[in-house]
Amino acid sequence: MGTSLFEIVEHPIDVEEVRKKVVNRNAGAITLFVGTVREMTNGKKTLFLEYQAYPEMAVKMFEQIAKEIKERWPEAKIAITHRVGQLEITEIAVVIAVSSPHRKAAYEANEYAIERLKQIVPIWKKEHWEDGSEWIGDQLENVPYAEGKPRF
Amino acid sequence: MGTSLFEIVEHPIDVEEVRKKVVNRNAGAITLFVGTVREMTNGKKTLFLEYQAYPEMAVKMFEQIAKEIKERWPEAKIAITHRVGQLEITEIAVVIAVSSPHRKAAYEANEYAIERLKQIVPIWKKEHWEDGSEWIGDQLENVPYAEGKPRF
Amino acid sequence: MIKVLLFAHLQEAVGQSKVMVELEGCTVQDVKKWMEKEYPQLSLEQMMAAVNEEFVTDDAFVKDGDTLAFIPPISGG
Amino acid sequence: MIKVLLFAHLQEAVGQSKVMVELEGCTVQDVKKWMEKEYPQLSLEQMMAAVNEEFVTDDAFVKDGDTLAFIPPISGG
Repeated sequence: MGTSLFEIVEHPIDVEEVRKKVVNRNAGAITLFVGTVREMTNGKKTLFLEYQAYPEMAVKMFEQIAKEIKERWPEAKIAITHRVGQLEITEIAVVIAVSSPHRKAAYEANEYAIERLKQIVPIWKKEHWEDGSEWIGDQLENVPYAEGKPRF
Repeated sequence: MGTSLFEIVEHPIDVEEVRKKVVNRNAGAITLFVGTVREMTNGKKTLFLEYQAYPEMAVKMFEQIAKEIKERWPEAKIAITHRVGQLEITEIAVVIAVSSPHRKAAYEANEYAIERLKQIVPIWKKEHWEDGSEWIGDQLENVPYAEGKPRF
Repeated sequence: MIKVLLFAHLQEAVGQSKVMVELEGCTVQDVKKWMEKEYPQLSLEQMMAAVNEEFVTDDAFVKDGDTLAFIPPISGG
Repeated sequence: MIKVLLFAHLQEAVGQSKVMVELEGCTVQDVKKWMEKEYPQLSLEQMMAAVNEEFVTDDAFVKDGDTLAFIPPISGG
């Protein structure tokens, strides 16, 4: 794993390595979001997941999210790593780490980052269920962007 | 470190060990709060901190927080470890890990836990500044419980 | 030449992740139409697009050497 | 005998973390008064109390064998 704040990786994510990127002497709080592969969704059983990314653009979008966070929470510092490839149940797909002098900003900026990630970062998930597989979003052909087109 | 969900420890906290206590197959989200020792507070420089706990009661209060969380977010699972003794700048005082099928509950329950921890868990911090030291709370003699007496 | 990148179900529909398109002085909309003619299994009408890794609208111009990516609904995280 | 536990600045003021008090059939309020008489440097009037690790109010009864802790304003986290 590198030392860059924003990464798309093909290997398991080391949570501590992401956290350490945001440690600093004036942070009193670090929040981490760890997105993991869940087995059951609406009664349907997932066997494993497959993530694909447009890596160059994904990293640019992570940087845009960081810029938006800097405008809203100037003292917050953020690092994001997203994994691609095949992931098993309970494995980690994404880690978002935010440090801040005070905890409120650390929670808010972290939640903001995952919401924006789901809107503007070009990463796709293919669900492999017991009875078939599907790229998520695929079935929404008539309403292709559930939360509206990405703001950009 | 033990396998208990709620601990007061005298050694450095391993964040991953706390996180792993809440991993489960139906969690899609894990949030972590990591409270660290900050150098500057209102322009005053901290050299190091000292934490003291009433450990038996602290663990009971952690369990009460878990019970309150179970009532509000039935699917969330929580683990808390707080360190006592002398801590240096950037060292970790507390880790709160919450897993949940969906992320909103994981953020909300985590923030609820740290707010309640600061109200009802008997742990005290002594600040060692460049120009002296003081148990925090000590100086508030006329308003001893800043956020009101603990609800219990 | 415009480099067109395909992801997720679009990539599977076409059977490749990259298509080189011999158009110039055109818009994203023009490339969408060209792609749908070439690959009738594709439906790009409502698909988001990015030129050189920036989101754009369908009336954006694409020039020789640009990379145009079609971005299906995102499902990362 | 009631075991009284002191923490933080209270512990430093008294110079010990535990005091055995020979009272029985009394309230938390009675113990506070006894402690303030014994240790004039203490000010316990607004101090929270816990009996056997549960928060209680000043009118709670304390009996032989109980552990009574005075809980200064909390500053953990």
